[in-house]
Amino acid sequence: MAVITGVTCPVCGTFCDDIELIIENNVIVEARNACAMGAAKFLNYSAHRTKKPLIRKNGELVEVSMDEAVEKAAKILVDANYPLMYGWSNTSCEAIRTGLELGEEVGAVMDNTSTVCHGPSILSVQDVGIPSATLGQLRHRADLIIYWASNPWSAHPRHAERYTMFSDGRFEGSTWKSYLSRLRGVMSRKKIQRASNLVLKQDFCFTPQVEEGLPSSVHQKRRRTIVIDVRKTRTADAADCFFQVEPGTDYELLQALRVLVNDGELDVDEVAGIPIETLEQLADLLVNCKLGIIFFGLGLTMSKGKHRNIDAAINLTRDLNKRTKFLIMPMRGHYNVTGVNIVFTWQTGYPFAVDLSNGYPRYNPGETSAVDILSRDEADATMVIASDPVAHFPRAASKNIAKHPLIAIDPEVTPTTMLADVIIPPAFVGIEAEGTAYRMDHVPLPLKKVVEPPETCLSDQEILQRILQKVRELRRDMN
Amino acid sequence: MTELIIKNGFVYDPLNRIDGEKMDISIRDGKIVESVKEKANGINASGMVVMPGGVDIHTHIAGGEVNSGRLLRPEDHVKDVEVKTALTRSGVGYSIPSTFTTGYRYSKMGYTTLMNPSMAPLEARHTHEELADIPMVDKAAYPLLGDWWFSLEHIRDGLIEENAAHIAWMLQATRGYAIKIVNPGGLEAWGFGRNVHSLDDVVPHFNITPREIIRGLCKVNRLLNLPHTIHVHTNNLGKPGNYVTAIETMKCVEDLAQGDKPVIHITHIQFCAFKGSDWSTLSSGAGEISKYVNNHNHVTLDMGQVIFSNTTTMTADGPFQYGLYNITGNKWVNHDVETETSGGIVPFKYKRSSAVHATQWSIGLEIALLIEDPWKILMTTDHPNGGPFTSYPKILAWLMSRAAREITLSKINKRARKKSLLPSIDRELSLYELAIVTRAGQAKALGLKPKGHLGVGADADVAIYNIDPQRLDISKEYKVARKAFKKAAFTIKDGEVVVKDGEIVKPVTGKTYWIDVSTSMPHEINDDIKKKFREYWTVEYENYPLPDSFIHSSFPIPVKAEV
Amino acid sequence: MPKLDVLVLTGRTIEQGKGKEMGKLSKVYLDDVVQCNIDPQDMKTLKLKQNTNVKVTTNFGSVVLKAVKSPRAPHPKMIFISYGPWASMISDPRTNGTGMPSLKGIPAEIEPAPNERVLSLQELVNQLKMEA
Amino acid sequence: MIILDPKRAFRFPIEAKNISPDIFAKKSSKEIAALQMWEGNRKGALGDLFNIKNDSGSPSEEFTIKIEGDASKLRNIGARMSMGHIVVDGDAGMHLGEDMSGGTITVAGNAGSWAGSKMKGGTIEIKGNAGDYIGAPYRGSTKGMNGGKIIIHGNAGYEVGCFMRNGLIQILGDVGLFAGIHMSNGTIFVQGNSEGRAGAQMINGKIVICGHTPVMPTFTIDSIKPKVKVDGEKIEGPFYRFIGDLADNGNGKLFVSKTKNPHLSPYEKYLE
Repeated sequence: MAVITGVTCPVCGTFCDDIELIIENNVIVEARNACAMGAAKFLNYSAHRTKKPLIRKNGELVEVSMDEAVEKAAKILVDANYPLMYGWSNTSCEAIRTGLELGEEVGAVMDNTSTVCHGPSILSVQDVGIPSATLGQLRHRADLIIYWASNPWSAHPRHAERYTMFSDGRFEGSTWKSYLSRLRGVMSRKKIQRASNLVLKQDFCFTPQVEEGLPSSVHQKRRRTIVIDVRKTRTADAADCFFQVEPGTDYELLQALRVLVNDGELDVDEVAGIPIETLEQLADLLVNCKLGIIFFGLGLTMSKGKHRNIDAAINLTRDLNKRTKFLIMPMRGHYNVTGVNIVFTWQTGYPFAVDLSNGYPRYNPGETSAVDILSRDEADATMVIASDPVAHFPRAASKNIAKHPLIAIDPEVTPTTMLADVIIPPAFVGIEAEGTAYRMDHVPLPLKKVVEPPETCLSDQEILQRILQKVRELRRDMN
Repeated sequence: MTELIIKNGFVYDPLNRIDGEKMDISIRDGKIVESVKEKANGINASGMVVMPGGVDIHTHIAGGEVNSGRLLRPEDHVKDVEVKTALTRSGVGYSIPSTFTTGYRYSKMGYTTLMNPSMAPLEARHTHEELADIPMVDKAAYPLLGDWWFSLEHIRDGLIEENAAHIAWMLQATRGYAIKIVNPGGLEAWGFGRNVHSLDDVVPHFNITPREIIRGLCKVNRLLNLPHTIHVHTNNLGKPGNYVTAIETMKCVEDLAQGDKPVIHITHIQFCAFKGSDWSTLSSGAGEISKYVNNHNHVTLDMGQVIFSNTTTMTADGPFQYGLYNITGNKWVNHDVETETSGGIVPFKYKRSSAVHATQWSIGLEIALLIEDPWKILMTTDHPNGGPFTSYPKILAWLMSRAAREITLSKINKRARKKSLLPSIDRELSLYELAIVTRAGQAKALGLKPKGHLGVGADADVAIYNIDPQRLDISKEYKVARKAFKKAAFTIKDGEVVVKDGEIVKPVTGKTYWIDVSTSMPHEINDDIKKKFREYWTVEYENYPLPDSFIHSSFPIPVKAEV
Repeated sequence: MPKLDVLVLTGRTIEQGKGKEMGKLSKVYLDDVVQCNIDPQDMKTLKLKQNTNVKVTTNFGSVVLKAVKSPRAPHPKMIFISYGPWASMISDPRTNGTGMPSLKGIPAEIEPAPNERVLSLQELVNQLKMEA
Repeated sequence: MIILDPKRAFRFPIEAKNISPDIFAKKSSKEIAALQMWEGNRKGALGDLFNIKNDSGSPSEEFTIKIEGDASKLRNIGARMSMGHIVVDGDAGMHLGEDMSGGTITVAGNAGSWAGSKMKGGTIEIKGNAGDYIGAPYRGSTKGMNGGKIIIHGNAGYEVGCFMRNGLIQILGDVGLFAGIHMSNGTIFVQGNSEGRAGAQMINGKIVICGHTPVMPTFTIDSIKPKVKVDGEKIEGPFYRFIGDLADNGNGKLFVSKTKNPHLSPYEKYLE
């Protein structure tokens, strides 16, 4: 039995690095400190995996040698007129660097999963910039935390514990105790509700407390947390205060708040379903904190307004810096989606949707982004690595993937690999292969190798290196 | 064993006091040697200038802030692209070039060593990943340590030796080269949106002043025997009247100097040489700064020259960048780093028509020309803050030619022109002096022994320019010289020809230098850092230091400390 | 059959997050991503019982899901589906020049589908292949 | 007149910035055929993709290029052009007339997104619908359309006139979200309906919407005008005149038809 400490968790953008793994006979038997998602990965990652390269022959996937799979993949890429190489956010920066070299060699469009998560955030950062910080800065100093259209309780389970409401910093402490007392209140209300349902033999719907203005807890001299979302998430339950926004009106709300924090007036009585008087109180709260932070999620980037929601949110943050210190940060999903933006940027100048087909990097999301290219049926081959677009892209885009040759570099069985013509299963990065990845706040950390991969599985980087080598050979032969 | 001989060039090697002598340079296995065999490959450099490879003491080329700058500015990249060739990778250029393009473009100008001056220790891994993707040059990075909580607390408590040991650990952990100090105390204050405004302002919550921080780290630097001095970006940078702060900063370590050895490097001095009480009364503090530096030997400077261009400003000085955002309304990135530092980015356009910008342009050149000893003032733009490094040849032209200065002077803002000291300055730098401000002086200030000269044993990093000093009067024909400096006839890196006629002919990777300090007290530091680690940072102790295997072509320079 | 106009929200749940790490073939994942979370009042309007099938139709396709009473109610006329292959069948591919399709707040019609079956993952993938 | 007749249907994006009167005018047919065109990741020549016919019209006629057939995969047609005409028989691809400073482009069918982006002068007329970001700047830039005229007979997508600085965009049909976002000058005239958020974050300039539209809460009502002037022409109202975007200290003018927008009548109380 071995105990390995300081392991980084290759799941979400919180990228906790304090995991302790207990390993017996090359198997992880316990994952201490990990959240439900992290533990699920460390303990089950291997349950449904593919171990040997597969190629589709006569409609059936058959096992082949690594060399044959690599050659087939290289051939598909060399033959393609407008190949798309997509994914990248669940692998190491080292693999991404090699991937970009391969993409350049074959004249591919390189896109990563930020195209369907925080791509819009990047577009607005390119318009207005972003005042931000590393997470520790917020742990030490933030006295006002806003989760806007993000739900860390479900998507980043240890975010609050490590960096915000339940963390202890130099200048601000954990608000764990006040949360517990509030929780007791909620529990007893729920008990009453359940009891009354039993008695009345009907579903008694729990209506939200419509309070006059904001609850007093948000005015206390301690760290406070506000959740703004279209539905009452689990994170909202834990917060001091929750604002429910009518779906698709975040943009109006953000712009209205900008007017209010600048002491302006509005002609309307309510915005996004919230009365102006309440919004004025919220604006006061924002202006009067010592250091505020907005953590925003896909509820802003995927809904009506997309990047302009972020434009307004960042501009609100900029406005607030005239009055106090205020910062903003996207809640990045995959453990290395920040890293893939970073590596793409240092090599090509652009963070995602990079079209290398003309021999130099070109960038224009909407034109050079995966979903658009696929929906227009322009790609004639796709390579997917460390991602599962078929599960997450709209049907119209996935159809193009299904129509043309598809290479999948993925250890897991996914809807994407189910459609693939070539499958090369790699070692799991961060468990069976090492590397580097970036936390959501741009802090780079090592991915560790804690167990040996199956003999037939190379790392993503090695597989890409082999394909690159093969591509260069095929190119030479052609000339 | 590879040999190469550069024949009949006019050699400018100021560290060896060679001033335009016609001579051969022999190279074997990447080093300069006494002589080589007759059949060695030869480069005919007759009618050309031969210099050591260029060294840049302060250029933002890699890491978190540089890359955030890249991400911020697609509109900057789109106008300047590099197409993939059989030898080189593609990329984008202008003010913040992508990594490969950065290496190629420096190399094409005859540069071979670059110092990345700003590295948040927590994000050192990022800086080194990018450095690995910058080909053609040797490089190193300076960790930001002036607002590190350990520094603030140790120095406040008078624990200089303890701090020295901790910084030795930090240099190893981050694979750093020198102690970088940016707006000391101001960055910690910026954590809550505040700043410090003089050397004696107290840093909120820490009960220490910028003066104490600078002096403390200067002492630490000496205790550690680091090859470079402390590398300081002063308080009040970019504010009218700040030349006083710059002089006070130099003064505050005067008594720590021993002999003629510098103990402080003030970087991008142009940005700290503003006289006047506000922007409307802004004038040059170059006279005062130069006077001080001419009378003192404990300080080196670099220019931070401004170029009239659309560039991207980036520093660890968060409050300064916030100020710049307020002035311009431009897009603004802020990035505060827990326990250590901050950072900011704002795109900026220096316009000839602006009195302030034109005055800044003048200040940089004034200082470079008024300081008599070229070893004290090195040529930089603080790339990309004053302008992109690709404009270095322009600056050389201004330095070597009064005529070149006059042409630009005639095009700038009238008010700035009237106030400029440049018309009163006749000095024109010689090729020998240019070699000092672009390589010899830079390497000397860095304490980088194998660089900046062509003596036996030096690294065979050589730049050959198509300038015939016997035929060309660089003062009059500065345009020809400018063109020659833009595209080196040859760049030789570690004994190999990597650039010919301004084009890459052989892509190579460079070394990464870092300072490996041996101290006598490593154990206690680790315990102290370990104890406070979880309290200060949000990463685990064991994930913080970079393993040597992570560093691309790692090249430690061993140093023995006095603690 | 009663019908209702709703907005579709897609998103992450902890079960989906866990499930995707256990594998896309795991029960935890497959159970979660075929659920359609509906406001209890809307369930009544539609005369839906827990775990009966519903059909959700948008301009971009339709899919059969399992109706469950939302634990995060009230959110009248909003349904919630976890990210996954089923939600993708009805999402809006238009990016309006941003690269990002519209995955939250898609107008849809929802109706009980007691006689229709929730497709298996393989069937869903086959359907895509056929359409291509 | 040079006529380009596609040799086949295209399916990969084609970089067509060389199709411009400024470039063609100085060249022989042979030289035109040799002009570089990228199709996907393959470098080729214009002559590989098109039959080129030289139909010498009257010598007085301005230089004209006509594309016969579907050009929807052709990007950057007429980029940087300063004179002459381009006529597209069918649909045109993205970035039509990008950065143009003069001349005219006429499209019989639809045009893709970014038509007239960075435009400084000249006229683009699109008979069908247009995509998103019409007259917009490149990513990260605030330099949107700065002159010239874009006329769209059908509907237009999102972010029309984004960061617009000058010129006129006229849409005879409907417009998507965020028309005139971040605009600082110029005019956007919409005869149909707007999906909403017109003038969001605008600093200055004029937007006229004759159909139905929601109005951002960060606009304040200023007056009711019987008519409004667009490009020298008087458009009959009445119009509510709003000022915004207040969040950006904007002084933009948003004219919205009174009769088509009864939901805005509560604003009238502020005018009494």
